[in-house]
Amino acid sequence: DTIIYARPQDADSLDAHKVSTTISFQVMQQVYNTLFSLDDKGGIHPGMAEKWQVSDDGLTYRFTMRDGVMCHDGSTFDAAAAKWNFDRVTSPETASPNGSSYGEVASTAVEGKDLIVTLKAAYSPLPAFLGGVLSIMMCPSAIQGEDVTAVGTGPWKYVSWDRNNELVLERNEGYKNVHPLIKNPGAPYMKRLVFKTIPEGPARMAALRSGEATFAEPSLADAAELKNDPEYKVYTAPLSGQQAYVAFAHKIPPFDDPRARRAVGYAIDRNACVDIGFQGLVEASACPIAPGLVGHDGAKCEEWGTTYDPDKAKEILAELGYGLDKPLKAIFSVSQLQGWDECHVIIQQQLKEVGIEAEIETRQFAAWVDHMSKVNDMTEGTPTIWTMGMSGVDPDYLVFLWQRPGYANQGIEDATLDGMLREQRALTGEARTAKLLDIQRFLLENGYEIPLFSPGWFWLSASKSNVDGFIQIQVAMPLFNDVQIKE
Amino acid sequence: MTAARPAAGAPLLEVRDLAMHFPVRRGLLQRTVGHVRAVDGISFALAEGETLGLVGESGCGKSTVGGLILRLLEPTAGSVLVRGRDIAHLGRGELKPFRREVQMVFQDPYASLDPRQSAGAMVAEPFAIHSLAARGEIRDQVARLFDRVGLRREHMQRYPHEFSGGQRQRLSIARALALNPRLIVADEPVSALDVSIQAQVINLMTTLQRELGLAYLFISHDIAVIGHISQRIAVMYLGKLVEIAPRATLLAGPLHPYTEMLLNAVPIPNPRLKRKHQRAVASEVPSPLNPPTGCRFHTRCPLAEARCRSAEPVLREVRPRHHVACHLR
Amino acid sequence: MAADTVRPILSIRDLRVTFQGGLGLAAAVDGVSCELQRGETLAVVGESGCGKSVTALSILRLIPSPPGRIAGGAIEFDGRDLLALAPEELYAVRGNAISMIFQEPMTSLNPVLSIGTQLTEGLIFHKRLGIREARERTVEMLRLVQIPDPEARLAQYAHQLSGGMRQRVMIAMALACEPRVLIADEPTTALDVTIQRQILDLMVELKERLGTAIILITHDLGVVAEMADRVAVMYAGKIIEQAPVDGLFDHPRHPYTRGLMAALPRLDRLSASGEEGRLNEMPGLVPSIYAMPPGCAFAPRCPFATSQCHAEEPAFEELSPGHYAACWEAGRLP
Amino acid sequence: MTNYIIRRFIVAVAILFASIIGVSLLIHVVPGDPVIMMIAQNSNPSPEQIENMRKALGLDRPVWEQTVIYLGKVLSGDLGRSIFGSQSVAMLLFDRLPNTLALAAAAMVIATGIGLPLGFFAAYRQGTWIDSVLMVGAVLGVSIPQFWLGLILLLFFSLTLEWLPVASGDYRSLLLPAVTLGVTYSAIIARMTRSAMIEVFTEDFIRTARAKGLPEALVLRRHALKPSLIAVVTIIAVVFGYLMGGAVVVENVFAWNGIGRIALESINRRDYPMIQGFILVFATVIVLISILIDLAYAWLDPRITYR
Amino acid sequence: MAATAPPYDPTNVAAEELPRTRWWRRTARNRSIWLGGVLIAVLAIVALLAPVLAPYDPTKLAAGKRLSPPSWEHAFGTDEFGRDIFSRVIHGTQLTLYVGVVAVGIGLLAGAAIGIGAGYAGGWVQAVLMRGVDFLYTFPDILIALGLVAFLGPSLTNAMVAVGISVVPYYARVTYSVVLVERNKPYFEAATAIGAGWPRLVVRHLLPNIVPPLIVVATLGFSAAVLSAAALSFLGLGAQPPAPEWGKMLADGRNYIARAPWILVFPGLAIVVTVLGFNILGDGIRDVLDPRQRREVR
Ligand SMILES: Nc1ncnc2c1ncn2[C@@H]1O[C@H](COP(=O)(O)OP(=O)(O)OP(=O)(O)O)[C@@H](O)[C@H]1O
Ligand SMILES: Nc1ncnc2c1ncn2[C@@H]1O[C@H](COP(=O)(O)OP(=O)(O)OP(=O)(O)O)[C@@H](O)[C@H]1O
Ligand SMILES: [Mg+2]
Ligand SMILES: [Mg+2]
Repeated sequence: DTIIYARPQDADSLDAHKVSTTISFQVMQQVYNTLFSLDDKGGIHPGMAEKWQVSDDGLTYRFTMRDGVMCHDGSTFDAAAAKWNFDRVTSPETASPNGSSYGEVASTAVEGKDLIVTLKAAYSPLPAFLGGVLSIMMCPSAIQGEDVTAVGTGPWKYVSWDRNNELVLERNEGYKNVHPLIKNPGAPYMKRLVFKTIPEGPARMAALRSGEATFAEPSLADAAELKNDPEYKVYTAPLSGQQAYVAFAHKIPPFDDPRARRAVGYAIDRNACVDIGFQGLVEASACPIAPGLVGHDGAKCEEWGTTYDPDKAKEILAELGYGLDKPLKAIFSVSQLQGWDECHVIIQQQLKEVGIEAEIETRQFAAWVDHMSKVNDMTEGTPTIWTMGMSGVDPDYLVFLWQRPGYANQGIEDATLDGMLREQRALTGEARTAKLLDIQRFLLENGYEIPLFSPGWFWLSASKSNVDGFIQIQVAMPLFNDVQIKE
Repeated sequence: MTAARPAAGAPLLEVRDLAMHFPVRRGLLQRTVGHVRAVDGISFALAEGETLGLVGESGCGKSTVGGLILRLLEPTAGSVLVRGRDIAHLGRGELKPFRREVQMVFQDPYASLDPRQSAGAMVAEPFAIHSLAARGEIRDQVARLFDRVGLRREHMQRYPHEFSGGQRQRLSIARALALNPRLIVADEPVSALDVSIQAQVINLMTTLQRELGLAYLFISHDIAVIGHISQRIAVMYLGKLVEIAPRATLLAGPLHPYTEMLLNAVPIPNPRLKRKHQRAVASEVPSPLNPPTGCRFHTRCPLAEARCRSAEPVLREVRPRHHVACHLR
Repeated sequence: MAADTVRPILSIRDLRVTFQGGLGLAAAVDGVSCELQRGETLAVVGESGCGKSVTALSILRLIPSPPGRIAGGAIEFDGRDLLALAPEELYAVRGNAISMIFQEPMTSLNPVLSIGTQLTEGLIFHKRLGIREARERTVEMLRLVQIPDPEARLAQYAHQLSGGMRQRVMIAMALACEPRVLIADEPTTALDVTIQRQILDLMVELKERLGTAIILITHDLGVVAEMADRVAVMYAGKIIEQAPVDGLFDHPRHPYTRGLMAALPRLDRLSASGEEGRLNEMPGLVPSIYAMPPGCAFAPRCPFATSQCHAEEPAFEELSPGHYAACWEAGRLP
Repeated sequence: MTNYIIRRFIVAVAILFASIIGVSLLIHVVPGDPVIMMIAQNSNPSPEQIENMRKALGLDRPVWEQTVIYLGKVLSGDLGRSIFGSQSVAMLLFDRLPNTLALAAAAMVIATGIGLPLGFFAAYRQGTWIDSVLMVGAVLGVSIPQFWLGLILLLFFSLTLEWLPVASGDYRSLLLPAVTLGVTYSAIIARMTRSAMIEVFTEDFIRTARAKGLPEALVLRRHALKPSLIAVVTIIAVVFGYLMGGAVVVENVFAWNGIGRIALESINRRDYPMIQGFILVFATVIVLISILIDLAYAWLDPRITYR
Repeated sequence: MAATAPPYDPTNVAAEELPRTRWWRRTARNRSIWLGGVLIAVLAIVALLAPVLAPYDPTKLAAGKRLSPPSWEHAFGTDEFGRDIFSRVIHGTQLTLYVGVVAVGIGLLAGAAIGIGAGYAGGWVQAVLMRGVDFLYTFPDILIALGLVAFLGPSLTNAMVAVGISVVPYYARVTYSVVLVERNKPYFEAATAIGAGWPRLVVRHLLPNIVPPLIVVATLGFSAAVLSAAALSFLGLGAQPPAPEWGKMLADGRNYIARAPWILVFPGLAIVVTVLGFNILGDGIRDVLDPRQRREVR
């Protein structure tokens, strides 16, 4: 009656306002809840809040709290508690990495069961974000000074934590589920949930095989094998919201020319990456917006963007004065991650076939960001191609990426694009979707982004086949409410 | 030869009030916790072509005197004058020519030869350092030196471990001779050798002296050897000179009780002369770290009186050319 | 003393010790025979490298092996062949019935064990004494060798003692089990005359008290003259002359022994005459054991050598009662 | 002696300070910063929000100022809090340090436990085929990557034999990581022991001990071992630091909960206070070990005295 | 015995020869030199002739079926991309030798220089240098590597420099202890007495006497250097994919340890053989360098 989930790293903290790493959220998702919940199409459903209303100017939101949401310490999670979360996470002192998902909050107020939030600028993705793990809400009693005690409203209660070793949760007996993707209406079936840290891949596999772990993240090597083994199940986070892509230091010639960028796009066979690099366990994805999010439209993206066509790539390159005999020399700047490494080698090979000699340069992620920030701003130097990935519960991350300066300075200095990115925030429904498609069309036609695949990180897990009911929602969050182990 | 231009009338070597106190450093910060008074104020002179024997017990400071004369050590006090010129003030450039005048044969013939250098290379080294010979001629010069000390030319290819003790000592001598010095400080050159080899080396040294007009400061603890080779003998005890006199005078009539003891202790190779000497009491040489007050010998002296414990005797000339440092003489 | 009437305590017969060197197999000791009587002091002299130490080490089977090997002969101690003993029997002899003092007092004591430990372990092992008794006995021994304040010394280490004291500790260690034979390999070479004097005195005294037979290895003829009853002269792995001490000094029969005596700088003669002169040197060197000449090994350096000497090895013959020498020309020497 | 130890400590503290200052300067010039890592995975803040986060963490100040502030805090006994999740650096490190020390100590015990006798034996049989085999073994020992040996052992003992859990986190699972680490260093120690022993075997005092009639085993154990340990201890001192460093790899393989893992993670994401704290602890251990080793010298070799 | 003895010469220990001839003879007779030399020579040839010797292009994807075990077509099997491991190992020789030799070289040279400087000069120079070594010793190699990327940028060479720097304390301490022993030996003083200046003292007298123990230490350091250079590859240091550097092949293949062990075994064996070769050769060189031909210090 215990679920043991073996992961390569441990959570940093259980303070939902202070950390934003997936590995931390995986735990917090169990202990805390969100105001809303999302279904597999991106539809917004009640969570701790029942419903919301937004003013016509899109600046004032009224959230109505659901009755009887109980914290693990017995207190009630009400509008005041929600306000406390809003206030703390958006306060500059908190230095929260998650503040951005709340939009630019001007003020908050409580009116009976309602929380009223006033924004400085329209921010239509707010309800969606409030259904995502980034906007997890803690009970105010969780924070005493600098210490965190993980008091939440979620299906699991915090028991103990031996950092870097194991984090133990037990089921919240009084839990009432409203999440649309969870079938179990009450408390989880299993009694305990233990997150165990086992850094080395083969060791995690050993733990899974020996039964020491119920779930483990296998290495790709093992996953492919397990997939064909009836004794095991492999899970691949279909709703991850993750999107991997190739992009360019687009100010350095020749990649300041859309033709050159698209040539790279034609040279790359994303299916080879998926089949060889990822052993067929992920999906090729041609859109800047990840599958499962609003605005993703695979067919349109393929039309606007590039698909594998080496001859066309060669043709364009010849136009630009490059060829197999006079290759374009470039740097392929990447950071290390399983599956991606293999993919990089494959891309390198494919580029070579059309006359681009890209030298792989691996960096530690932090150093990679720093390096790219510089390279993306340069107008001359070695042509640089790079890979990155982005995830979210809402496509609003396009702003973060492409509005200048953009993450690691990749933002494009283009007024049209900036305008579209700003506008989509004020739109809702069909209008927003259309705007998002426009943005993607712009990015693809200009070859700024060459989407590769989805998902890309923290997406793989496996269990024995007698384990049932495990699901993964947006941002690769696992849910254990329905999990049952057959004897 | 620019350095050490002879000052008129100055002896080849003069040592004045020479003292060497080794700081005893301990611990990580290497703080000085005391001094080994290895040499504690000695004076003597050595003429051109003369041999002065320096005798004394192990650890009394003989090798230290040698090191000071070659300026391998910086003295705590006093001066060493070579032809009237104080070597303490020689700068870097002047030191080299000085090295050509004074050379040393080291105490341990094996340890003082670089185990990884062939004999030829070793003897050639001084030529190279002092640019005494053109590159092509060095080999000839070395060969000539080998002849001179009685080594065969083929020996140039050998390494020190392939030589016998006597040959090693010859090698050291050849190396010292390479610079054509006027004075050789020979630090126990024969004490590691057995009698037949010892005779060979001593004979070699006397021959060289006769032929080249060398002066020797001959250090040994074997008074029989010293007696054989020296014209004058100086006796050291715990960093001090206690007696210095011409050979015959000293051997015939030692004045210092320590010299007497030393002479007495030498076994005579004649079984019929088994002497009825009094049993020596096991007495230890005091530590130079903490030498006795007064006369340093008083702890072992059969004749010691009260004043020996308090007052330090000075070296006086009690008979012509016979100096001794003892209250009782 | 009639040597042949008493059974010797130690007798070496035709001992041959070889070393496997980089240049081939060589005999460091080649057919050495000699006997040691009870209570006697036998001095062994000879040039460096002639095999004195190897002979001594062979008695206790301490030859480093490889490269050394006792290739032949017999060593009988009190009627038992030491070379045939099983390891346990050998251990019981070493340091107990026969003990040894080495040339280098500086390095022959273990620098990291206390004097007490090193002195008592032999007693504990051989005499099965308890620690307390062993310590008492040790203190007694140290007192005997005139070490001041012996109790305090037990806790000290070798480096805290002077050279003379170290050698005395070595002697105390060798004598602790009251051995019947003491082998002293150049016990005073590393020491000064004044200290040497003390050590020699001590050995004489101990010998008188305990009746120990001594093999004294040295190249100092002065020491020989003072200490020995009988002398064996070695050259190139063989004994070439053996005689009572007076006989040897009065009338050496082998040219090598003569050369040795002549080469000595002698204080007694010097101080009398006061004149300096050349020492009589023997030309040449001891032959390398890897390249032994045929015939008499000394022939290449011998002023009296004849063609016979270069071709045939001379026999070891008794020339006068108790005086043996191996020289073709012994009878004809001036 | 006390005096000496006190002086050693003063120098040690000076080195620690130098290390802290050195590492503080170093980590700030290394590309990448913690804020980037905080937002790397899921959040997408605006540039102003990023600036705010930097300010809140004090990262907007000049490097020297941050270093001085940090030093001030260290002097008042505060090692700060992790940028990621704000747990106390001191608490976490001191909580984990015993694990790493236990691992390092166990590895050292195994390394010496294997290396010493093997080196001893090889020296005793110098030049024979046994000696050669042991030398090849030593080469194998240093050439096998630790992660490889570790994984093989892990898979063998936990999957094939089912004797040990993959990650129990308790002292049962100290064995395999310690063996893994120990094997590498046992090879080095074996070689050092061998050469030290060979030198000691030629010493006169060994002959003295034999001449005393002591059985060969006793001669070796009592007379030859201790003097050769002096050389071995030197190499142990040098090896210990590398062993602490090597612990990072092995802690990962065996999920052993030591400071090595914290180090790697903190460095990867530029968790400055954590890195600084780690270096402080790591350097302290290293410096203390070298003091201990020096004291061990004095214990092994009475000729060495410190005053 | 007498019949076969050579003509007698009392001082003739060995026939006198020119030093060079003797050196060559000693070298030629040394079994370790032969064995180690042949091993290293084979490696060098493999390194140089890799394109000729390797049956496949080492970076060509899908040269064979993915993850196929050793077979006739693929002697060492194939990796996860279907690349031929045999060809990769062969092509990796040059790169790996380069990594190991340069990293060890840097550590050894810098360490020896510091050790010699400290041991020779003594006094405050010694204090400063050795405290500096202690200081360096408190930095884990990963931090040193990061600092280096910061200043020099990522590259294989910088990885080797980083590994080299991180082992400097090791070599410095070993050298220092040897130098202390040597410089207090009388031959050193004797050389001073004939007027040798410090360059000569260090180069002619100190170096030849400290090289042999360092050879031993350095040959053991080779594999450690290759493995740690590989461990740093994720920092952007070290060989970059798809370069077939052995250490990197080992590091990348670790997830296949159970499924396709040959991916790890063959590069691992290659490292072992190389280290063994260097070790044996080092032993031989040490013997040859030592005119006494003692086989003591290892
Ligand atoms: N570098 C040094 N540092 C400290 N003490 C020293 C040093 N050199 C020599 N001494 C000490 O100085 C004293 C005299 O030493 P020295 O070597 O001059 O004696 P010696 O008369 O040559 O003895 P021996 O006959 O044994 O060669 C000894 O007590 C020795 O320990
Ligand atoms: N371990 C060894 N290996 C090789 N040869 C050896 C060894 N020990 C001794 N010999 C050789 O045996 C011969 C006799 O040596 P031994 O030590 O008995 O001489 P010794 O007469 O005691 O000389 P010394 O007066 O110098 O002590 C020498 O030629 C020596 O080279
Ligand atoms: Mg001396
Ligand atoms: Mg001897």
